[in-house]
Amino acid sequence: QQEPQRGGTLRIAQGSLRTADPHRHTGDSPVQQVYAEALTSISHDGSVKPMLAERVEVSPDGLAYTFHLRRGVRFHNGREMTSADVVANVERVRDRVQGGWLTTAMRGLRAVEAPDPHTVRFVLAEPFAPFTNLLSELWILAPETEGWATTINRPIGTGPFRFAEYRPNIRFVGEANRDYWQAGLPRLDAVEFDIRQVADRSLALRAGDIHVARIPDDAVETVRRDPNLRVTFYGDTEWCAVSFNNRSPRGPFADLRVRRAIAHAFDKEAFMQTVGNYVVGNQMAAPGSYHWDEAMERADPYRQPDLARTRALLAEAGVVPARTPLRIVSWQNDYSLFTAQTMRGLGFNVEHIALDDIGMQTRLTRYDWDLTPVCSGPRADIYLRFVRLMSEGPRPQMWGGIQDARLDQLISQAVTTVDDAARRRRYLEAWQHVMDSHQVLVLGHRRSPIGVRAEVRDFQPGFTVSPHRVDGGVAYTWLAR
Amino acid sequence: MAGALSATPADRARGLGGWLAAWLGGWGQLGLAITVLAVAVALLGPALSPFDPLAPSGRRLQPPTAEHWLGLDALGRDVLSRLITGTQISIAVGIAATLLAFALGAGIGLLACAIGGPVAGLFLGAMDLLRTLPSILLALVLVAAIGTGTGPVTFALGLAFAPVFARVARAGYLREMGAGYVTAARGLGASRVRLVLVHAAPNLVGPLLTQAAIILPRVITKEAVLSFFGVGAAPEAPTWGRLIAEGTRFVERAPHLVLAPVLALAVVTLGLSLLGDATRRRLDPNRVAG
Amino acid sequence: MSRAGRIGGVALRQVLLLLGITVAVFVLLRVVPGDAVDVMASEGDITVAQEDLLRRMLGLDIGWPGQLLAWGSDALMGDLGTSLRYGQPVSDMVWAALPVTLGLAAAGLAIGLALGVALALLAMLRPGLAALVDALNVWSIVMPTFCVGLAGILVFSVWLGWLPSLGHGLVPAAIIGLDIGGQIAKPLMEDLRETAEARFVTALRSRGVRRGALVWRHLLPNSLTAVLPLAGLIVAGLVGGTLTMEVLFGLPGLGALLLDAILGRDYPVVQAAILVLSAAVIAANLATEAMQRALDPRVR
Amino acid sequence: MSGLLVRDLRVTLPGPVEAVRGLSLAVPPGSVVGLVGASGCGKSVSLLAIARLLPKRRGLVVSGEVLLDGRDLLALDEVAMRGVRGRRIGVVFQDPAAALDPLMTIGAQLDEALAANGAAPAGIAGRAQALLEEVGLQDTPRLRAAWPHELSGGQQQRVVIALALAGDPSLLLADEPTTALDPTVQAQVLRLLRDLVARRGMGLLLVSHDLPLVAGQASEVLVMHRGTVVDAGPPRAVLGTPRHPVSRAMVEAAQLARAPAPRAAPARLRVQALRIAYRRGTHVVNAVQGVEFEIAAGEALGLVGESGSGKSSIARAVAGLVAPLSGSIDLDGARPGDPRAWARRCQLVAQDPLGALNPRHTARRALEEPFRIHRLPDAEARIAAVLAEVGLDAALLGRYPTQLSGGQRQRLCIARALLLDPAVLVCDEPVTALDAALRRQVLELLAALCAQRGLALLMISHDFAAVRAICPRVVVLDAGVVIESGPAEEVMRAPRHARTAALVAALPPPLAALGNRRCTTHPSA
Ligand SMILES: Nc1ncnc2c1ncn2[C@@H]1O[C@H](COP(=O)(O)OP(=O)(O)OP(=O)(O)O)[C@@H](O)[C@H]1O
Ligand SMILES: Nc1ncnc2c1ncn2[C@@H]1O[C@H](COP(=O)(O)OP(=O)(O)OP(=O)(O)O)[C@@H](O)[C@H]1O
Ligand SMILES: [Mg+2]
Ligand SMILES: [Mg+2]
Repeated sequence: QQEPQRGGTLRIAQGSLRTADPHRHTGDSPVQQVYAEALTSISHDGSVKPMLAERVEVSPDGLAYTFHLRRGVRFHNGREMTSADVVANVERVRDRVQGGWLTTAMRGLRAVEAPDPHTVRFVLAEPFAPFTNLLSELWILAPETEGWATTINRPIGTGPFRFAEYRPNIRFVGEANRDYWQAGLPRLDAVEFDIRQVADRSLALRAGDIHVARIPDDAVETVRRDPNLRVTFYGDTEWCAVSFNNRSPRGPFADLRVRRAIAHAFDKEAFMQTVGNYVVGNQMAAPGSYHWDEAMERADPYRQPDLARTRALLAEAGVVPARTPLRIVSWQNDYSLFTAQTMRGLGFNVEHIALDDIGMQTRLTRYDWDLTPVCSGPRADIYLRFVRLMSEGPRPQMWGGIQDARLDQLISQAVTTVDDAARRRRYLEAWQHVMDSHQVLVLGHRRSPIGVRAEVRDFQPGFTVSPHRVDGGVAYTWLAR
Repeated sequence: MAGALSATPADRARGLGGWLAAWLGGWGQLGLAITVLAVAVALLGPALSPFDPLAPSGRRLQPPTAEHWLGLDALGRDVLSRLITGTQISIAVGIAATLLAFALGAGIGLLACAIGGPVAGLFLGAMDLLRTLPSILLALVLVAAIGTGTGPVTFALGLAFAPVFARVARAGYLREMGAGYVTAARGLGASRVRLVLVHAAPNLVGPLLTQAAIILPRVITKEAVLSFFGVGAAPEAPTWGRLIAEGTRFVERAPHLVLAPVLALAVVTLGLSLLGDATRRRLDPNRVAG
Repeated sequence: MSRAGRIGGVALRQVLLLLGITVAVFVLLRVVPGDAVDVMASEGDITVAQEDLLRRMLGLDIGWPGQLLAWGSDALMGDLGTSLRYGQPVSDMVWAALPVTLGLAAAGLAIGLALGVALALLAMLRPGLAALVDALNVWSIVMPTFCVGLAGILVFSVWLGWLPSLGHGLVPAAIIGLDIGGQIAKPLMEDLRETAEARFVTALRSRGVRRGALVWRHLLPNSLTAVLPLAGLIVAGLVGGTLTMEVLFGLPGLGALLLDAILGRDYPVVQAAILVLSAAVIAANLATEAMQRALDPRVR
Repeated sequence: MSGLLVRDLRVTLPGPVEAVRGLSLAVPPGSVVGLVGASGCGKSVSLLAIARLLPKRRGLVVSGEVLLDGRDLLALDEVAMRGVRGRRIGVVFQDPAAALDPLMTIGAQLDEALAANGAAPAGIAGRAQALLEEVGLQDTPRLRAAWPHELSGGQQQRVVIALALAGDPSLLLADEPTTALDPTVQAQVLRLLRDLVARRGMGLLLVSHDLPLVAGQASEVLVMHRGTVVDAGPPRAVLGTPRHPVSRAMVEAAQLARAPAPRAAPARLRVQALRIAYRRGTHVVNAVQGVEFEIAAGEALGLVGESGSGKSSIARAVAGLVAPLSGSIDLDGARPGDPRAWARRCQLVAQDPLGALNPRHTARRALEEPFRIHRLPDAEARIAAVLAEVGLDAALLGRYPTQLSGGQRQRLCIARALLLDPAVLVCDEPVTALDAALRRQVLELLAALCAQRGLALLMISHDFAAVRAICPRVVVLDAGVVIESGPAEEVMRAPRHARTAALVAALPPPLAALGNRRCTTHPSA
């Protein structure tokens, strides 16, 4: 074990930065975490840890959250952070900045108050389990930042790196904050995020132009073979599934027997192989994670493909595949091809419509299709996965536009449950309901690979794409020379 | 005065094949042979492929073996079968797009020239517009709107190349309209449309065909570019362009994926170019005039 | 007066063309399904209700004629608007990207012209080299630039380590140059060969004019006028080539900007980028025509 | 031996075409040797072979000896040849328009030619000026800045001669150096060449169809036939009293008949106050200004004038191909408004018959064209009748234009024009490009058509002899204005206008005069 060395600039190509204003983004700006910090932070294993707060107390009814702020945290302009600053940020997110993605989390917020300079109290209307988790993305900026009332262009945060240079779609440079509240950090002089749109990052990584990069799955093998490189993964997984059209199912595809038949036809192993870096599974939660259930996994009737069952079920439902049109709407990728090929193998009269990202999502809203294969990225909290299956959830079309009052109820119950174990049970119950009604068929989970050069030390990717957290990330990283 | 065509009766005596052979010359014959072979493969396509071009038939990225002559791709599909099947689609898309470009650029172009006035102005404006809009943009927009597939790709490529034909047609039109025999026909009382259709157009066939022979392989490659940007033909259609675009992802680990379609395209391009050169040499009115 | 009138006419035509392009792109983009809010929503977790709110805020809730009117009146005042996704002034983004693309295109064009002309001349003087011209021609047809670009990164950056893989224009310009050179060399060579047998060349030889002068002062200018009509194709190739190279080599040019904006349905950016790109293409076309006129007194 | 000596020159062109088969000739310094012969007999190829300018192609075989001052040119390499060309041998090419680089000003081309032949840079401008004046070009500063396409055919031809003389060659090979020139300029150029021959002792090999011209210039005439010289000697012997059948046929063909005296008849075509202008960029060229003439049925009217005087413009206007600025064209009360109707009344036979025929259409197709356009019946029968009239064999109908001789093509064009049964036929330079035999054939045909069909013929030419052969009346044009008109014989004999007088005076004497007069120099204006 080497002693950490100081200095140097880390060049990293991971994550994006859509706007300099941390409150304004809609959910895809992880780079900002290096200059803006929140009360909490998500650890590599997905657990919530206090960051700008020292500790948090939750009332037994799950309605009041009391944060005790860390002392001696200074903004980049040198001023010490107080609870008033936190309140100002919450109010900005709740009242001023419309459309930012945290507005959802703020919905159930009844009051926020600062009883003393180092305490902040949130009062909720009803229990909301992911609250501390979501606060990890409520970034605290100095309210004196220019553009506070409108749009911020040079944010003043508390992070290990100051906001130095930002060119949209090109790069972001953060310079070390020598007054950072975690003594001895950051170790680097600067981080330079390469946020260009580039086809394949692994080449730049191999050429030594970049230290850390999100790489395509195809490149994992080559990168592994290079002695100067290693491959690591985000803590959380993407879940891959095939959704049926649940809003207005067509033809025989409303029939449970037909859905079961199709589920039996999928070779999960082969499907996930075309995705890469996978584990097969049947749940939204990744195998081994807290919300995952082993018994449920073992009971999966679709673990192995069973074409005989498929045929029998189809025959039982009176479906003659050759005379049944089946429309697949998808992105353009290998697992979509696999899906279409599987359905063709059953003899269905397959029409496969492959579109670009937004084209596909828009097309799905027409609900004139039968099947769509999708993968969905890491989420800081399990609720953020479940919410998408709810009637009022975001992007409902990806999951076939489920409108299931029972499911809504199950999920709502889970998210308002204060006790961890009870909540876990309720989530599992909700998931069992999804599986029973064959709305969505999970095939497995994949992890996104990140290539890291050997001279980069103490770099561990986050649970999600965030590059900085209280117990790891770029603040800890150093370059060996 | 012993013009090139005076030799034809003797050649005709040797039958159509012999005549064509003599007409084309050595390189032209090679070009014709390659073209005919490509067309034959395209027509027989599915019958020739040893494996299902869409279904996996072995280990992913497997290099060439005795069973799979060109190896397997990233989904374990037989590359040779995909190449053969792709020949059909690629050549069909290539021909269709070239025809569309031809019809739009040359056909409508000549007609617009013949009618003249604001119609010609409108047409030229439309061609300028197409010339200025990057074809990739058009393809991106089309694909986002109606999805990938041979239809949108053909349409986008046809539109993209139409101005090339329009230019050749217009330059030829202007040249032909100044020719003595067009003036002579005018003196005989021929209408403008007749001048264009009977006198100018046939003389433009040569240059336009040459252009088409140049454009056709370019259309096929362009489809590769579109595929690379995710707006090529349907993902199920193993067009050469898609094969190249897909193969490029594995250029290091499995170079055979990209080499196979590129070489196939190169051979066909060469064939078309040889055929085009030979044909143009023969159709060039200046050369006929000795 | 009449000359000024003609120039005025040409200018008016180009302005109308730009106008046409703007409207065409506008309508095309609005016809395409999905808007910037869909993109944002797909990247994050905002609800359907929030989407509607965002649409209202960004002015996407009115129909496209209204949007066109709003955009047009702003554009007339010199305000190209704000990026829907980045919140930055569009003009800043476009101005920052323009030099990158222009530089790359200019370098590619220069290399291509030099290569094409040099090869064509050599092949005219040494018929044995015609095979080289043919090979380059086939290369430019069958090798898509993205494929060559990727191989270029592999060879020069990853294997040899001579050049950084991203952000430099050397290899991209060379690749574009190779592409353009291949397109020019063959027709130029053929025309040079034809011109070499023209009567006036025989006449020049009959006067004892030296070969160097013959080639540079007579053959080349005459053949260039024959190749100039290819310029349209070459310019189109340049646009496509720079786009591909920018994406592959991480060059922050107009092409990369445009592609990102299209995929992100960032309408103001797409519009401005297309406008600038079109203006550049129109300028290139005008320049070609001017060059033709300068070279060939007969078409003046 | 000094001068040019060619022995047994044989040239086989790729094809293979045996273009030259054993040509032998000598051009001693200070002499003019005329080379005559039917079109296609190998004159131009011989000249190119001597200067080693034939395009190098597979299949080209040149053998024999070409000795220039004792050195065999065929044995020299390209570099050595470059030293010979320009300084020792100058070449004037047949088609002057094609012999100039279209993208370079006249001045630049002259300067280059002078520099290539070792002129000192300081003296170039002066030399160029002098050369242009020597070949009779005026307004030289403007001319130096002009581009080839801006010059008239006559000017181009003179520039080409100036270029050939730039290197002070000791031998000049001149291929039809004066065909495009009107008589005045032709005489001037010939005088210049003779001066050079006399002053510098330059040898001149003069190729031409124009037998009177050759007779007037050459000290020796060679008659070429199918690639070899079949007759040679002083002009008086070879052309004055020809004995060889080839020479005799040629000389006979050069003798043209005289048109009958004009008769009084009512006018059919009436042209009044005709004005034609072209817009060239910003300025306007007034090509024709207030021209008037009339032609009666069965009458042939000759329209003569210097190059660029507006003859072709009038022809195009009469044929309805360009709209005049003002004035009227009236044919039995009809006017050229509707092109279809006018085409049936008035037909034009253009200057260049090869160009006027679509290279992709056979002779038959060309003749069917009028029937298709006007949807006329009985194509077969009418075509057969017209073919007989113009004296074309129906066996030629399957041929393409390039497979026909110049005379055949010209007659094909006339036949096509006649199929519409027009009242007026306009012929623009119908014989200038033809050799003596073809020229005579075509002229006889035109005369016969006037007589038999009652056609009103407007014949345009700067070949006075040809005009006089069939036109009872002529109109003389100068700078777009009619300067004289009247019976052809009268105008020729006693021109009233000074420019007409100059034109007539510049004509070479007819061959018939050879026996009576010694004619080394030409009577000058
Ligand atoms: N490049 C060529 N290739 C093949 N045949 C040729 C070529 N040039 C000339 N010929 C043929 O060679 C023969 C001699 O041609 P040449 O040009 O010398 O005739 P000419 O005597 O100059 O005729 P004219 O008086 O019409 O100029 C002709 O039969 C002609 O068709
Ligand atoms: N299309 C045109 N555009 C501009 N000027 C023209 C055009 N055609 C002819 N001219 C000019 O009009 C004048 C008369 O030309 P025209 O062709 O009638 O002369 P011509 O008497 O037939 O001469 P030639 O004997 O050389 O054929 C010339 O000055 C010529 O340059
Ligand atoms: Mg000749
Ligand atoms: Mg004329």
